[in-house]
Amino acid sequence: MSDPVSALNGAAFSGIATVEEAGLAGMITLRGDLGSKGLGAAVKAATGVDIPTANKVALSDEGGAAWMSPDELLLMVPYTEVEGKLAALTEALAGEHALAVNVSDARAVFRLSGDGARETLAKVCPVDLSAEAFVAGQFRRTRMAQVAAAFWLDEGGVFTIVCFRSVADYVFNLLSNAAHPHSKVGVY
Amino acid sequence: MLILECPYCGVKAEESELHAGGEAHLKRFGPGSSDAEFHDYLFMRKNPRGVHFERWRHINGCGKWFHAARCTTTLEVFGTYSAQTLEPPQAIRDAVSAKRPGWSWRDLK
Amino acid sequence: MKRYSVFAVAREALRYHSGWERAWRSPTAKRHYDVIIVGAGGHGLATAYYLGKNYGITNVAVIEKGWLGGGNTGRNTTIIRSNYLQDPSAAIYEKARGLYENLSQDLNFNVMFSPRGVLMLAQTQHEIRGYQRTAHANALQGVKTEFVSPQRVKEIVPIINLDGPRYPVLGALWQARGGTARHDAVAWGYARACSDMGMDIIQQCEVTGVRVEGGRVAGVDTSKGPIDCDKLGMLVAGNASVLSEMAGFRLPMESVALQALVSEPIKPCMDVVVMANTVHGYMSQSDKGEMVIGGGTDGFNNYTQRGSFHHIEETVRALIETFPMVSRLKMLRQWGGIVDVTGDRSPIISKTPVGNVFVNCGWGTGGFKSIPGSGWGMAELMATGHSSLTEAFTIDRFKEGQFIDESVAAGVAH
Amino acid sequence: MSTRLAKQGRLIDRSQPIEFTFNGARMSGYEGDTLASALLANDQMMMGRSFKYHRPRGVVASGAEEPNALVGLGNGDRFEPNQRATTTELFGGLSAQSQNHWPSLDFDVGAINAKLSRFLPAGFYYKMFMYPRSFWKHVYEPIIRKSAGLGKAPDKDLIDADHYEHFYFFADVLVVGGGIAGLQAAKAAALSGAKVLLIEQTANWGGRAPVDGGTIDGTDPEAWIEQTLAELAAMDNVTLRNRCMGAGVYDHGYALGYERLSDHTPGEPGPRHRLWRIRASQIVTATGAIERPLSFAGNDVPGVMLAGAMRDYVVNWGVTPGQRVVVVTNNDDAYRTAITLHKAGVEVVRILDARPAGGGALMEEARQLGIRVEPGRAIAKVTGGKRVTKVAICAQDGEGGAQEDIAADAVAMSGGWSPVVHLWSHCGGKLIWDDAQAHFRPDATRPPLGDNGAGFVIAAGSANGAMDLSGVLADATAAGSAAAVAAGFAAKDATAPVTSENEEAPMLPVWLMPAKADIKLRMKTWLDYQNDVKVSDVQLAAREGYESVEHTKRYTTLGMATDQGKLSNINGLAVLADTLGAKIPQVGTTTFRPPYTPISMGAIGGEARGEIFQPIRKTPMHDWHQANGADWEPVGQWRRAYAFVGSNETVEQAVAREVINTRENLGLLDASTLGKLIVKGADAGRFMDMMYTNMMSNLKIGKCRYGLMCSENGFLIDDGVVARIDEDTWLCHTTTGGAERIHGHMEEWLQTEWWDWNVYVANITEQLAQVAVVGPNARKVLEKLGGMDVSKEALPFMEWRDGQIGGFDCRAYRISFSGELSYEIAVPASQGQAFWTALMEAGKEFGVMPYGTECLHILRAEKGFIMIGDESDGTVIPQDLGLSWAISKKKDDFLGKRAQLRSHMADPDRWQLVGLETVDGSVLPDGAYATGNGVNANGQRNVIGRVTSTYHSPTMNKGIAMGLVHNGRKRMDEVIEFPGTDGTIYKAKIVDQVFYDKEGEKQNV
Repeated sequence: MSDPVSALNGAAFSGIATVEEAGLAGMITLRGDLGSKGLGAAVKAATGVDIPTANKVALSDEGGAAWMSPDELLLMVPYTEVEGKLAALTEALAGEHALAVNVSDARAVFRLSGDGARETLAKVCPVDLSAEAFVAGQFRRTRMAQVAAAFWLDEGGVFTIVCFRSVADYVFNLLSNAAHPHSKVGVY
Repeated sequence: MLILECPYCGVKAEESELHAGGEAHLKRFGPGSSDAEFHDYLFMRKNPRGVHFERWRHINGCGKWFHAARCTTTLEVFGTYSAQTLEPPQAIRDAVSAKRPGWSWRDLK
Repeated sequence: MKRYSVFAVAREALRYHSGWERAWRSPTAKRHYDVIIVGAGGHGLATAYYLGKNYGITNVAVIEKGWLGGGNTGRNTTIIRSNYLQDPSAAIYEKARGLYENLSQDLNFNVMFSPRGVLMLAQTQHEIRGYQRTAHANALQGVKTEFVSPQRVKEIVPIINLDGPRYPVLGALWQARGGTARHDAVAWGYARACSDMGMDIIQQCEVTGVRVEGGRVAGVDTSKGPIDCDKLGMLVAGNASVLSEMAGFRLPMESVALQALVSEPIKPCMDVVVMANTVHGYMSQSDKGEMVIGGGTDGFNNYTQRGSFHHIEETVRALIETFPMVSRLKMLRQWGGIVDVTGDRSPIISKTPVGNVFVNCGWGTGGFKSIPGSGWGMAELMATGHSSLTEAFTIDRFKEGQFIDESVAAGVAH
Repeated sequence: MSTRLAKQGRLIDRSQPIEFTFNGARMSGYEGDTLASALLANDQMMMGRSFKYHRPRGVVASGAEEPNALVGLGNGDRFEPNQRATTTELFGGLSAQSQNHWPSLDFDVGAINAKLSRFLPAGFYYKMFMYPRSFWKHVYEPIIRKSAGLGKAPDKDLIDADHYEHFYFFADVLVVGGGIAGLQAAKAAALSGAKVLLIEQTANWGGRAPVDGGTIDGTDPEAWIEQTLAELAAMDNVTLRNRCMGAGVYDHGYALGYERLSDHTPGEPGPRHRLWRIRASQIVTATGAIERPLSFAGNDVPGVMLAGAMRDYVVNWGVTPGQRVVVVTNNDDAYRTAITLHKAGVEVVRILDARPAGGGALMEEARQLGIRVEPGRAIAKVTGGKRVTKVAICAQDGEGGAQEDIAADAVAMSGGWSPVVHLWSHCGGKLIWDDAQAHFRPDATRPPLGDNGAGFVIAAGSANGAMDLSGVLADATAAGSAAAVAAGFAAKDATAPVTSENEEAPMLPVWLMPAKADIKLRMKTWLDYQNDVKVSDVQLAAREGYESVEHTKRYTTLGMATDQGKLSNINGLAVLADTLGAKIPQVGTTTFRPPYTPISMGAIGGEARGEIFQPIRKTPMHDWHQANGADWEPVGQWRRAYAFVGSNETVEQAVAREVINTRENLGLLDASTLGKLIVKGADAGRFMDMMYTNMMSNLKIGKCRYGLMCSENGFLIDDGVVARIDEDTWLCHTTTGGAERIHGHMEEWLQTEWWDWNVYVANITEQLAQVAVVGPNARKVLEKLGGMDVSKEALPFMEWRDGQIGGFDCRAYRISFSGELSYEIAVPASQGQAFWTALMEAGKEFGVMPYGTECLHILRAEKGFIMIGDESDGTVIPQDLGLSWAISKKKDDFLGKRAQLRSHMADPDRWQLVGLETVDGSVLPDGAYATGNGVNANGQRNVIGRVTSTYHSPTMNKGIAMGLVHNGRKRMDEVIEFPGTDGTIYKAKIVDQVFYDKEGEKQNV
C-alpha cells in the first residue's frame, strides 16, 4: 500500500475568506432505518455521536455524522480506521436492511474560514447564509454553482464543504474566485 | 424560479436544486396490458390549465422524489407530499379545494 | 388587393400615405363555413392560405382568441433550417424552407427571408459523428448541408472563439440556405393573403366549446357565438390539450415554457445563425442589430409565458464562452412562450378520433421554421384526407412505438 | 447654449474637476456629474443620431428613461456600446464616442434617410424590397443592416477584461427604489423587525424630492433624506445598496438586483457587476414616475427636453440646457422648472399651458416672478437642426396655424407623469387606468401572485400613482407596513411624516399638440425618439388594421428601442386609441418584460467563464495523462484521453500504435470513469431483474455477467458488466456517461414505484480508480507485481476476486472489452496514481503502453462489441443489435419488455446490426447511409441501412465497420452502396460483425 493522496494535496487560497483542501477524511455512506435502535447504537459506536436530526450534523472528537436524507447518513471517522469501522458497522447491522460503503476516496473536503466565508458561499449556493438563518451544527446539501455539494458550519465559524473528488479542482477554483480579495459584499 | 418545500428534509428548495418529473400518480402498465393502456401510461399526460399533480426530485439535496400540487396558470403551490402514495392525500385535496373550488382530478373532486 | 411595391409606396408618399387599405378585413363571423381553422398563428393562417391556393377552398374562417400572430409565431427566434436527421422531419422542414424562399413574392408581403446560413457547432466527438450522419442523411433527402472544418467556421463567424477551455469547436454542420425571416411579417403576410381570398379572420374570438354530434364535429361555440363547419382544424400551440379535450379526445403532450432574449442593437457583427447544442445556446443578429438568443425549455408544465431565470443564465454563459465579445453587450429584453412537447418531441399533424377534426400541434421548439410546410401539408390532409408530408406525424405512432426522434444526432430542435 | 451655472449643483463637487473626452475632444466636468450633465456643461447638446432617419438627437431626460444620449464607452477589452450618458457617472479619463453616424456626429451620410422620411413610413420595408428576389439577401438587407443597429460592435476578438459575480440574498421585504417613498417604506417595514433590503439604481439617495421642493417634517427634503438614511443604516435588520437596480421580478418572490460596482471606477480590482439573486417574501416597488413628452412637431429637436429633467440639470448639476427657454405643459409641475430656471438666472421666455384656465398656485408664483404665462396655448412647431432656434406658438384647440414665433434655444415640456410599473408587471401584476392623472397605475386588487397564491408585490409612492409629497409618503408608509405584515411580522404603527407643498391644479390630458394638428405636423411629431416613430406612423398602422397594441408596436417599432418605450408607450397608446375611437384602457398596454433597463451579459453569466465555465471531472490519474501526451476528449463532464500522443507522431499514428501494442504486448486504460453502483437488499435480486433485460438474480457470487438496460419505452439506454458480490449485493458497471443517470434511474423506480422493496443503491464510482490491464502480457505484469492468484484457474474469465496486487488492496475482474486477455482492477481512488505508476514500471519489460478511448473503440469494434451511443442512439432496441441472447425469456417482466411487444418493435422486418467491409478495404465514412431503390413519396432517396461505427483497423490493416441494415442478418455477403457526401459511392459487403478472433480464444487463455 503506498501513501493515499487526496485530490488536490492540500491546496489553499486566501482572499475575503480562506479556502483549504482539508485532505483525506474517513467517510462512510450509511443507508438504513434511522429510527432503528441497532443502527443508532452502531453509529454511536462508530462515530461517538447520536444520529443527528434532519439537516444537522453531530460532531465528536473522533468523528461525526451528517443527516443526508431520511434514510441516509454520512459518517465521518479517522481515515485510517474506515475499514475497521465499516466492518464493525456491517457486522452490527447484519440483522437489518442497511447498506454501508466506504466513500472516503470518492470525496474531496474543503475548509472555508474567515470573515468572508458566509459571503463566499452565498455567491455560489442558493442558500440563506445570514447568521440568523444558518447556524453552527446545520448541514445542507445543495447546488454549488454547477455541482452538487454539502456543507456544515462548526462552532468555530468554519464551514466544511464536501464534494465529489472528480470536481475538486472546479470547486477549489470556484471558491477561490468567489473569495476574490476585492469582492467583499459587506452584508454578512 | 420556483421554490418548493421538500417534504422529506423540509428544505425550501429553489428550482435549480430540483428536477421536474412530470405528471404524478401514473399507474404502471407492464406485460399483459393492452396497447391502449400501455400507450396512455407512457405518453398520455394531463396537461391542464390549473391544478396539476406532479413529481419533483430534490436532486441537489436529499435526493428524494416527492409530489407537488401546483397551478399551471399562476404557479401557485397548494402543497407538497410524499411520493409513496397512489393519489393526493386528503390534506392536499382540501388545500386545493380551498383555493380552487370545483377542481377535479380523475374521479376525485 | 392593392399590391405592395416601391411604386405604391412612392405614390402613397405623395398623398401622405392616406390611401393604404387595411391589410386584412375584420369581419363578423358567418353562421357556417366549409372549414374552420382555430388559431390564427403562422400554422393556422398558412393552412388556410394553402387550402385556398391549392384546393380552392375559400369559405374558411380562421378564429383567434387573441390577436393574429400573437402566440409563438410572434415570440420565437425566427430560425429557419431543414438540416434534420429523420426523413419525415427533413421532408416537412425542407418543404417549408423551400416555400420561404419565395414567400415574399408569393404573398406580396416582404417577410424578409434571409438565407444567411445556419451553423450547428460540433463540440464533442459524439457531435461530430452525429452531424456527419446528418450530413449524409441530408444529401439523400435533398437537403443541402455540409460538415465544415473549424477554420471554415472561423471564416464564417469571425467573433467565435474556436478553442474555449471547455468545449473546443471541432467542426460544424453548415446549411447555407438556412437563415431567418421576420416572424410577424409571416403571420401578417398570410393573413393579408387569406383575407384577400375572402376568408374571414376573426380575432378576439375564443372557442368555448366544440360541438360533436355522432362522432363528427358540427361546429364550435365561441365568445362571439356558435359557428358551424364541415371540417375543423386545430392549430393552437400552447392550447392544443385544452381544445382537444373540448372535442372529446386527448393528446400525448405537455406544455412548457421556452425562453428567449435579445441584446441591445449593435452594428452588424454576425451574418449567420449559430447553434451550439452542447453548451445549449444559439444566436443570430436581427436586421435591427439585436443579437437574438434562445435557450432551453423548463421541465415543468407551465402556461404563464414566463420561464425561470436560471435558463437565461445558462444560455448567456454558453454564448459568452462561444462568443466572448457578447460579455460586453447588454440584455435588452427576455420573454417566454409556451410550447407543446410530445413523447418524441416531434409534432403531431393528424386525423383525430373525431372524423372531421384535424390537429396540428406539438411543434415544441421547431414551430416557426416549419410554418409554410406545415400549412401546405395540413391543407392537403384536410382537403384530400392524405398527405405524404404529414403521414408519419400521425397520433398513432406512439401506440405502435414508431417514433420520430431528432435528439439522436445531437441535433436539438430549435 | 447650454452651460454650467455659477451656483447650484447639489450633487457636484466643484473642487474636484474631472477631465474626459467626447469623440476625441477634451472636456471637463466635476465629481458628481453624469456624462450627460458634463456634456451639457460643455455646450454639447447633440449627443447622437436616431435609429431610422439618423436625425440629430440631444439628451431629453436625466435618468434611466433616456432614449437618445447613448454612447460607446471605454477602450480595448473594456469597450461597451449603447451606454446611457444620463446614468453614466463621470470619472477621470472617461472616453465616450457618439453612435449611429458616418463619418461623424455632425455630418452623417445616413441623414439622407431623414430627407426621404416621407417615403419611409412605418412598415415601409414590408411593402418593398421584394424584387428581384435575390436582392434581399445581397443588396437590400446589407444596406438596411448597416444603417440600422446603434452602437459599434465590440471587437471580434475582445475578451472581457472584467469579471462578474452572483450573490444570493434572502429578505423578508425587498424595497426597490431609494427615493423618499422607498426610504419611508423601508423604514415602515423595518420597524416591525422584518429583514429589509433597500436598493437604489443611482449613486444618490432621495430621488426627485430634493429637486421638487416642499418640506417634510418641517425640514427640506434633503435633510429628511439624510436623517432617514441614518436611521435605516443604524438598524441591523436593514441592508442598503445604492448603484443597485431592481432589474426584474420573477415567480415566487425571486428578484434580480443589478449592482454596478466599478462602472464609475473602471479597472478597479474586484468584480465589475454583481447580480443579486434575491428571494423576498414581499417586494415593494417604489420606483417613481417618468415624465411624458408632449406630442408637437419638432419635439425631437436637440434642446427640447423633459421639464423635470431640465430642472434636475439645474438643481443637481448646476447646468442649464439653454439661455432662452420656452416651457410647455399640461400640468402644474412644469412651473417648478420655470421657477427654478428663473431663479437660476435663465430667461424663461414663455410658459405655454395647454389648459384653458392654466394652473394653480405655482402659476401664480411664476407670474409673481414676472414670467409670461399663456393658458390655452401650445407649440405648433419647433424649428432648428442640431439645436432649437425657434418656437412657433398656436392655440391648443386648433390646427396649428402659428400665431407667433419666438426665438429660443431650449424647450421644457411636460405631458404629465406615468408611474414606473415595470417591476409590478413583470410577474403578472395588472394595471388600471387613472383618468384624473391620465396614466396607468398598479391595480392593488390584481397583484402578481406568489407560491402561496397571495400577492407579493406592493407598489408605493408615485410608482403607485401618488403624485404629491404627502400622498407619496402616506402611501409609502402604508406599503411598508403592509409588506411587513404580509411577510409575517406584527405591524408597528409607522406614521407618515407631515409635509407641506403647493396645491396643484388638475392636469389636462394632451395627446396631440395642437389638438387638430394636420398631417404635415403629425409627420414631424415624434413618439419614439430612438426608433423614429411618429404620430402619423401609429395612425397609419391603425388604419391598415394593425389595431392590437402589440400589432402597432411591432409594425411601427414603437417602444422597441433600448428604452423599451419608457417615454413613448403611453403617448403612443393614446394616439392609437384616438385613431381607433377607443378608450385607452381598452387598447391596453404591451407586456412589460425584464430587465427594467438593459443589464450586462457579463453579469448574467456571472463567474462561469474560462476555467470554471463548466466543471471538468478528472480521474485520479488525470495529471499523469496530461503529462504524458494525452489528447483530451470530453465525455460528459469527464475528460478522457483520446490517445497518448508521442512527440514525433500524429494522433492517428498514436492510436494505431496503441492498438497494435495492446494486441501484441500490453496496454493500460484508465477505466475509472465507468460507473459503479452497489445494489443491496433482500429484494435486490428481483430489482436487478427488473432493471436489466437479462436474468441477474441467478448470477453466482464471484461471477460477472454482461447486462443490458432498456427504458420503459423499450430502447437500449445502457450496458455493462454486473458482478454478484454476496447473497444480497450486486455491483453494476455503467457507461462513463451512465453513472449518475442510471443511479437516478434506479432511485426513481425504487422511490416512486417499488417503494416497498428492500433495496438500497449507492454510487461508488469515484471511490475507485479502475485500470484495464489488457493484452497477451496482462497476466505476466500482474504476476510480477505479485499478490493474489490471477491464473486462469484461480480467476477464470467473467469472474472477480478481492485481494492484493503489488501491495494494493484491489478487486480484480476478469473481463474483456477488447478480445484480449484482460483484467480490470479497481483500487481506492487515493491509490489510483500509485497503482498506475506501479503497473507502468512493472510493465516496462512487457512493452506496456497506456491507451486512450479511440484505441478502446477500435479494439471493441474489431471484436464486434457494441458501444452505447454509437450502435445505440435512443431509437435502437437490443433485438436490432443481435443481443436477443441477453434478453431473458424466463422473466415475465422487466423495464422495456412491454414496449418491445408493440407492433413496430416486434416487427421482424427491422434494421439489424451487421459487420460491413468495403470491397476495396477503404474506410466507410462515419454516419453514411446505404441506399435502396428509388425515392419515397417525398422524393427522398430510400435508404436500407446506415453505418454505426467505422474505423481503419490497424490489426487487419483495412477498413471495418458495423451498421444497421434492413434485414441485415439475412443478407450476408450482399454488397450494398453507401454514397458519401463527397460524391463517392462506397461499396461494402455485409459480413459477420466479429472481425477478430471469432472463437474468442485470446480473451480466454
